[in-house]
Amino acid sequence: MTQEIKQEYRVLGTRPIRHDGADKVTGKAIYTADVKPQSMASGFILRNPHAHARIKSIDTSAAEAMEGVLSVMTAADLPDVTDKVADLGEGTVNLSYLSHNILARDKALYRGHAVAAVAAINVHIAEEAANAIKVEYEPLESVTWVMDAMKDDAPLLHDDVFTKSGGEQSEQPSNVSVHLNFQQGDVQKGFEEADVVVEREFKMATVHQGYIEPHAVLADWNQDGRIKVWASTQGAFTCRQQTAEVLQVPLSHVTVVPCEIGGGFGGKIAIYLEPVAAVLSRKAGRPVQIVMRRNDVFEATGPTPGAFIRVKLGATKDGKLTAGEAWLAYESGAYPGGMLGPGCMCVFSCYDIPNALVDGYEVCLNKPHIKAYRAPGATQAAFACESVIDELANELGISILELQQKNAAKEGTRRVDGPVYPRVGFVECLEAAASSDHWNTPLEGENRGRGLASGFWFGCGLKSSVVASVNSDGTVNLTEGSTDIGGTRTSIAMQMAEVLGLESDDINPRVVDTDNIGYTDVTGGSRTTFATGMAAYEAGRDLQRQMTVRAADLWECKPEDIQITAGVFSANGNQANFKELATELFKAGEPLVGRATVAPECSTNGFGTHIVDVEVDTDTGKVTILRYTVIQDAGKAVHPSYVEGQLQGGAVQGIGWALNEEYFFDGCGEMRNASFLDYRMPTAYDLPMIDTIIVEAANPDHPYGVRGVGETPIVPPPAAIANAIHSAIGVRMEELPMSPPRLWKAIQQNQNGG
Amino acid sequence: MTLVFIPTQLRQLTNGVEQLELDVRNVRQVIEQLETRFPGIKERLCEGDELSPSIQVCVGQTLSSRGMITKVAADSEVHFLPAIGGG
Amino acid sequence: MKDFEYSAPDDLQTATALLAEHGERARVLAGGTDIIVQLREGLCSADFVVDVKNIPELMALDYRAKQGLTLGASTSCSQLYEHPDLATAYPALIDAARIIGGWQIQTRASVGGNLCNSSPAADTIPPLLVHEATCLIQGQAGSREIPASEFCTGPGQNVLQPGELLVTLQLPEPAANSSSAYERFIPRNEMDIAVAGAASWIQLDASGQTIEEARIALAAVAATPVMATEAAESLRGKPATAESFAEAGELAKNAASPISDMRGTAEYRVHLCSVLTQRTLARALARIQEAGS
Amino acid sequence: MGTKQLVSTTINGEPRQFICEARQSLLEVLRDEVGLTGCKEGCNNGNCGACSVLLDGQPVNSCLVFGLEVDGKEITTIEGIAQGGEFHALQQCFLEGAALQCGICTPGFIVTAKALLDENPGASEEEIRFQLAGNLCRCTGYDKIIRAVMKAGEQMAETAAS
Repeated sequence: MTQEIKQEYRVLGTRPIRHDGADKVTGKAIYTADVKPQSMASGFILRNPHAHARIKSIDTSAAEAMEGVLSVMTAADLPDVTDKVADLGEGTVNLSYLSHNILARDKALYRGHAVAAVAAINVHIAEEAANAIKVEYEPLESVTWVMDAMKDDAPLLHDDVFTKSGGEQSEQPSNVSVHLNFQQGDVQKGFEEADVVVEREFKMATVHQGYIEPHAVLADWNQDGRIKVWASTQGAFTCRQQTAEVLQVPLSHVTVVPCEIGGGFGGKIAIYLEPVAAVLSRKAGRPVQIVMRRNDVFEATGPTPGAFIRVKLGATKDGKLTAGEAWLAYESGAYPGGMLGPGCMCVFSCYDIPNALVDGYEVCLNKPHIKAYRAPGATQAAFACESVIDELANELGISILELQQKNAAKEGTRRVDGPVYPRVGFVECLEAAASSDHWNTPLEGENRGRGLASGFWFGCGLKSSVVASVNSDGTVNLTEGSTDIGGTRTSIAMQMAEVLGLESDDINPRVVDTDNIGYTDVTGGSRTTFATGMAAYEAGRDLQRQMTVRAADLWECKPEDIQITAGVFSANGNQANFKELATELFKAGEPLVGRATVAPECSTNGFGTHIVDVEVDTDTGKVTILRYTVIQDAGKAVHPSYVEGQLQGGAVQGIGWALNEEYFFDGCGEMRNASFLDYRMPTAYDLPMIDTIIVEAANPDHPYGVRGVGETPIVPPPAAIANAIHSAIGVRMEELPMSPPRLWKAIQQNQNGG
Repeated sequence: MTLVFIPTQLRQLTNGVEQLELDVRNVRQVIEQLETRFPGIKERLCEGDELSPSIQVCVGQTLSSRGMITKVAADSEVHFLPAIGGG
Repeated sequence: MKDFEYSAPDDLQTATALLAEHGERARVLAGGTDIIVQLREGLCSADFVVDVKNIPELMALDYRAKQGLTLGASTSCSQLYEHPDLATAYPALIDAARIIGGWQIQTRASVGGNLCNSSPAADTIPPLLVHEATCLIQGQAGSREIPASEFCTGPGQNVLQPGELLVTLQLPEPAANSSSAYERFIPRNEMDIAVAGAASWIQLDASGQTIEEARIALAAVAATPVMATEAAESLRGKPATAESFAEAGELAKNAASPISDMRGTAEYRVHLCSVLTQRTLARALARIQEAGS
Repeated sequence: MGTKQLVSTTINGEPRQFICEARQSLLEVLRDEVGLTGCKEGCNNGNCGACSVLLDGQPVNSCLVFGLEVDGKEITTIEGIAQGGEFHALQQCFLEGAALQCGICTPGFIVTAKALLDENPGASEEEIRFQLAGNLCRCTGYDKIIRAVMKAGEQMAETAAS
């Protein structure tokens, strides 16, 4: 179901078959691990087995001596890069942390931290050789829970990390790398005005992005010093920059070929393998491929932060929020640099709260370095805030939907971190929820309950480049730099087709390597259909401008006399659609090539509301999802099927996060469930169909009103499900995941009045 | 005049002043004028002569990637926010 | 993974000879769904792998009323549940075969392999126990038979000596008026290892009201799958009612001595013994009643 | 280094021979020796189904089969699903139903779903969800995949009937 935007479109809103579809359903699509040049060698990485350890010595001689081994490396083979901070568009990265994470130097900071690597004629020999490398460790005390890592006596990960608080730095080194604080209005006064105040504390386990394709790379370091890298990356240019910076070579010496990518969700922006494969290749004199093992993907990449959050909200009898207070502690893993900022900015982002205080801490501990995961930091914050909103609604005796409608953020609402929202679609989402079939269908049966929760993600713009080459028949080859993870070739091509009056199929979109297109930021931040789509629109307008000038000669009129309506050019009796005019112009004169670069500097502000029905097996604590509806403002939904796909996929990742997914550490800081067997992502048999309602509140910052949609859908599910569990059995879950053992325990305590 | 919002954590430098109006054309002028009024505030917002990489400047609803040279209109708001990345 | 020699003999003699020759350094390959993962992850190693899927005896699937089931140790779970008669004769075993891994696992994994892997959480072992399966073991010296209940000796450990091979499992024809069921608890609905599992078999008297005999076996709550004898005996002569089942469920907890790990706490597992025992008893009863009606 | 052995098999209807080491999985052999990279490595221990192929018509995780085991057997991979220049109904329905996003799990789903629909084109949503539980997808939430398989089943039933 789609609530229609006023303006009529010819291509936008239709559901053409994606351009790369045929390759992907026939097994022809080439992912990084599928690129296998004849001379290729295989790499394998040796990883640290301790949660925290000093590396005293590494002896690679036995590995080097083995038959079939071509090269061996350690961190000593990487340049010692300084603390320079590189801007990756989507956030920044400290290069020394990046380098030390790729190969540990003096200290290994988490189990799975890479310490050495081998290239051999096949992966089995590389593995045997890696296991023959002798590493002498001095195990150190470790810490894997954020609140423990904040204690004064906690094992210190870095003696050169200090607490940065508003640009000021602590005297003593600390695991706490960042302290943030936002205040708006007078919180104390706000709570005094409240008739009802609810305060709760929440714990959240570390979770992983869980993309099905493991990290993979093929690197070829030529004798001339030029490096070609085939990568599974969300951003070829970001990958190129990180690789070049870590290896200290000029950007022009590195070419990154973005292969088809098997999922990313934020976890394939930072690099892990590229410099290692490159150096192994330089030493071996041939291309080297590394494919990460699944357990290494869990133990050494991603994940997204475990957290502790306390939220306090106050409201008047008539349901108006008067004050909010939040205290957040987010882990950043082995190095500083995590998701605290967005967590703090999102915790109250759905509501108009006149008086608010947010206090946040980012903490290093012995886990892999935290990475973005779909609306990074927002899901944790929403779990806390939306659970308290639900409690508040219960106290006030009104429905959570009504409470949200009374306080929903809208155009002009000032967020606690300061900025004021432009036109946003949250109110429309809540209206759509209120009038949805799901919300209006009574739920019957024992131990069943309905929950609702909302969520927000900024969505960003950043930089994109496209080039449009017109063929002699008026079809267009569209060259772009945005890796296509979920059908963006098509959603971008459709925007060009719309402006030019062509069909989606008339456009031939190609994602090319870093030598063949202008700089383009990552496929992430919900930006690709929005920003690269905007570039495609602008490139189309560029073509129309050029064609107008040349049509003026053809039609013996002034360029400004030529009208373009629905892609059709017309002037003093002459008329030609794009194909006709392009064919005509091709016969005489220069070929037509359009181009555009954009850098929209705005958030696309995506709001969503989820409704879920659950049934709880009170004997076992197991939750079954009976029905699920995702409502989200997409701005103009370019390709509704793929918008629905984003909504459904994000919701199901959120369901997994809510119910079963977690990093399970034993007492020694060892992850005990680093496999798809025990890290329990939902299977098809765990779920119902996921219904979607697309709200279309046009984005004022895009020519077609498009908003980013990819991230918001993961934000509401854990809270929505917690609220549903509460309505089913009266038990408030304050810890994620709400796994059967945990829920069963809570049920027991509830029964014992505990 | 441009309305400049002081980040909460810098308000001890401004004696609690939360926002103030400045006559400025770009972010560099914002920071220079803040520094003359509230000495020490620049080093909290900048690394050398550039904005700190952990900070993103927001003018009205625009999250600028242009740092110090970001233009600010007379009627606009200026905020200094934590830099964020998405998935 | 370290390389090894591979052989797929088509008769028992050759197989047992190879196993005897390579002793501790040899591994048997049936469906491979456990052994290949263990070799790859270095949990075990081998210089010689004997693929036993070409040996007729190990691929047997022979059910005759009155005589019971002869199940080749390498016969896959999917062959088992695709057999027309077995769901009525040995429902607990079919319940288990249907839920091991996913479909791609079930087409390869075998009940014999599941037994030889000797995981405490093995889904097919409790059904083998309640159906009183016997293991036929072949060594070079000769063969021996032992009850399935005595096969496992600890996590990943069993009575097989180097050079010995599990050939078939013999399941007696089930008594009249009896049925069984297996259920495990997992957080997902598929693709999981049992947090706890229970198989129950009951036989009713002619009246169809009273329990004559019962057997209950549990998975993932001790070092090996275990019989809950006390619980089973409590049912003898009792009415087949929820009350009797609840009492048996409580007693089943006494058979459990679980550990806490990433799949569940000891406390939770003990609790699940009662839940799953009651549910499988009720299901077995329902199956008898369906057959009767 | 391991000694290699010759294996004779039939892949997608054509007789194929390859040599491999005992430790090489069918997945490795198909991708590295035979050059069929359509089956993907997602976990390499049988938990994701991305490497699913049909072995004598039955779905298996090719990462849990040794290359040497398939001597004399028939293998169908994603590359063998489309026939005579035509998409299989499943492939058409996956495309029309937008039942893929990143596409890495798609070959495994299509291969496994084919085995299911060949047996039972009328499979219910419940049956399809159960039989496909061994195939993980992280992008789609499964909704569109299940619908595509149901639609393909209907089409196959119709073609069979006509």
